[in-house]
Amino acid sequence: MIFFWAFVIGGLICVIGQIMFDVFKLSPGHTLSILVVSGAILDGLGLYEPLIDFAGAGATVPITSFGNSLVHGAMQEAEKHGIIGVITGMFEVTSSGISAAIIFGFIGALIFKPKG
Amino acid sequence: MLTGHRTWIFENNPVIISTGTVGGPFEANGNIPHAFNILHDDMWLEQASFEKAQQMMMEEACQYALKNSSIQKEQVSFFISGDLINQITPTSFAAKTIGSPYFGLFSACATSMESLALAAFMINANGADYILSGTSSHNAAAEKQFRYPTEYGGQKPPTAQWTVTGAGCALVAKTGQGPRITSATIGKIVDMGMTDPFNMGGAMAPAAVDTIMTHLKERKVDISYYDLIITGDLAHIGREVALDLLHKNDINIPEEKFVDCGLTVYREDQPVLAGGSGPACSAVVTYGHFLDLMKKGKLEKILVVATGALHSPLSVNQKDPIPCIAHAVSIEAGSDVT
Amino acid sequence: MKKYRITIIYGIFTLLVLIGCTNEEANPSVSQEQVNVSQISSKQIYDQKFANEAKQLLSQKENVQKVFAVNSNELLIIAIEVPHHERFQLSEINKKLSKEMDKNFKGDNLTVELATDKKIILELEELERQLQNNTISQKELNKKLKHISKLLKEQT
Amino acid sequence: MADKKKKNLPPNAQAYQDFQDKREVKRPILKNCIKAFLVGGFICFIGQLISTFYIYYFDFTEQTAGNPTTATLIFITMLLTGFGVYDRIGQFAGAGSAVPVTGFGNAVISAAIEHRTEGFVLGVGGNMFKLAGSVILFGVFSAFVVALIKTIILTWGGL
Repeated sequence: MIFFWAFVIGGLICVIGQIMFDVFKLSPGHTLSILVVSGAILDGLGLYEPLIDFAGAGATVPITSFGNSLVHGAMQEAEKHGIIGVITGMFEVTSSGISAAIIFGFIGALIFKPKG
Repeated sequence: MLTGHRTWIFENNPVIISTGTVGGPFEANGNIPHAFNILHDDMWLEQASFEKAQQMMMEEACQYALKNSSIQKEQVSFFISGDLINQITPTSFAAKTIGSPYFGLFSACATSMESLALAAFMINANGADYILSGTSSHNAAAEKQFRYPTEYGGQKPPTAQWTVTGAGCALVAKTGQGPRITSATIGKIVDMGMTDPFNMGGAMAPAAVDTIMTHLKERKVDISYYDLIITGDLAHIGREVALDLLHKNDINIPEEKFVDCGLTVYREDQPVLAGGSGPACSAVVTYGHFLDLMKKGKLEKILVVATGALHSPLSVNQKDPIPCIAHAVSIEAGSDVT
Repeated sequence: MKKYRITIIYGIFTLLVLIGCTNEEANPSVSQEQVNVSQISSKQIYDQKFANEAKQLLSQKENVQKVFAVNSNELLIIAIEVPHHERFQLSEINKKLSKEMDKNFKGDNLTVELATDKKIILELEELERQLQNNTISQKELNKKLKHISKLLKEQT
Repeated sequence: MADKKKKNLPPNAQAYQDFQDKREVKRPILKNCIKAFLVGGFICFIGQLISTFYIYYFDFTEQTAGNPTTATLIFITMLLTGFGVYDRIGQFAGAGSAVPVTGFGNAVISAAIEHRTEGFVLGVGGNMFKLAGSVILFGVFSAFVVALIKTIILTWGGL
């Protein structure tokens, strides 16, 4: 069941991205930035977490979850340390995507050549 | 000799005595593999970077142009060339290898005809004996320069074009056997406010039409004077738009006489979207394919209109429109002239 | 679809009743003959009274599909599974039931944890099976439960 | 925005743009959306598989399994990018391969591989985030604003 919904919800988020590409003619950079911001706002409204519960990877794999987990990290620290935690806790939860991208990016640069 | 406002008539008939063309793997699979002197099956040409590979191709094209004639490297008066990459460094390094005095040009994809026009003008005015006029481009290097890293999975719209990997070079001389350069019209910047860098054909079409119309008017010839009007890299969309614009301006050119290098160089089933582009596109197709047809007697008079979109990644990001240009050079078969 | 769901619910229900019954049977004996159960390590296995009580309570809720529970003297961990379409309200359900359980076991000097996580479900399922088969010592059970509660705290 | 810009253009340019628009090959939006749905859904499906794998065989809960899943997906992306497959998938799937976290990984990895010829410090280091940087910037800043507002409401809102 979760697999089915992961497919559907994940696919639908991608369709939103595709519509931004094709209908509004946004560049990938703009599209992804907008999606990340909407993920953060949805989490601020408390709507993203239920979506993750429902669709699993369908909601955690799209880039929108990046905004969501940034807010989560910030909120977690804010509960402990107040306002200052908003800044210090930002990467508490979501470091994995960025660190994996950096590490594998560098390894990729070491072993691969662009194919053209 | 200047006629009209911006057309040169070359009464001394500069001759293209030889040409050299180099292509990459994608071109080898294309529509006109016979047009190339050498086809590489490796995008890197065993160099350390795509830019060096492009430099290598430029050098090879010049070497083939010299080899196909009996001219020695030392006899070449000038090397006129340019490309798309940052401050045209691949061309400049190639110029270092060639060793001739060097004019570096930037006219994006119109560089090929701009350099040919300038070469013809210098020869015509007795300013030089032999001039190497060429240009090069490399698909991956251009992608990196203008768009995204080559391995980035961005989706290109159907209006996007595929930069040709290759280099084309013509050796222009005062006398000799070969097609003659009879006239040239230098283009003006035409800016229709188009901003989409993935639709260059649509942006460049008005520039091509402007140059073609000016050329016909100033040279006082009818469109039927030419066997073929060859545009540089308008591709599908640009070609259709240009054709419609010409018809709208009462220049009734039959569709089959209006060809585009960007559509000639690749097969229809290759994944090039709207068609080919890049400085090398008009250079290799004109020098390798159409001049060959001319030598075989299948063509008499052609007008090559190389179109260029003179934007940079910076200007696109700053939301500036794409300034476009087109340079036209007429080439006529001339075995009777020595 | 509906038919399918009904069979699942029915199946789960009978399963629960079965499990409940077997535990019920075991329960009175446990209080008297604990030695019998924990022969493996000469230490005693905890009475699963709390766990069974929680199970009984929760299995009556209509939005609980499956329930697993294991307890030690100071710790009771419950894991529930809800029908998929109710997962949108997962955190609310979790909160509500947690409160209910807290209230229920107030006087028992017990830390009650309720989870909906798949991992906790898996772990508890395994523990229950081991308890049933008497293949776990008290020390191990304590360790396992502590580990599960640590896993639970990792999530926000 | 595009319309506003059009108004500042001379009339002949406006006329030309309308003229050109009619001839421009339209993007096959429906087809692209279906492709994006299928590929994007498939990537999320794979993500769910990986995350289930981590839940069953390692000490990860549903929530903590997200991190190793992301890392695994990006590792797979590195291989696909390095072997020159991901850009083909991207041309086919569009947003379907750009929106999942694999697209983020691809943006970083492709830039890193591409600029290797310029050296590891200024080339790879300096250009790694030239595409993905905006995602991090806007993600972090919007999260900051959202978390700030939420904290203020929670602290002073009397909740």
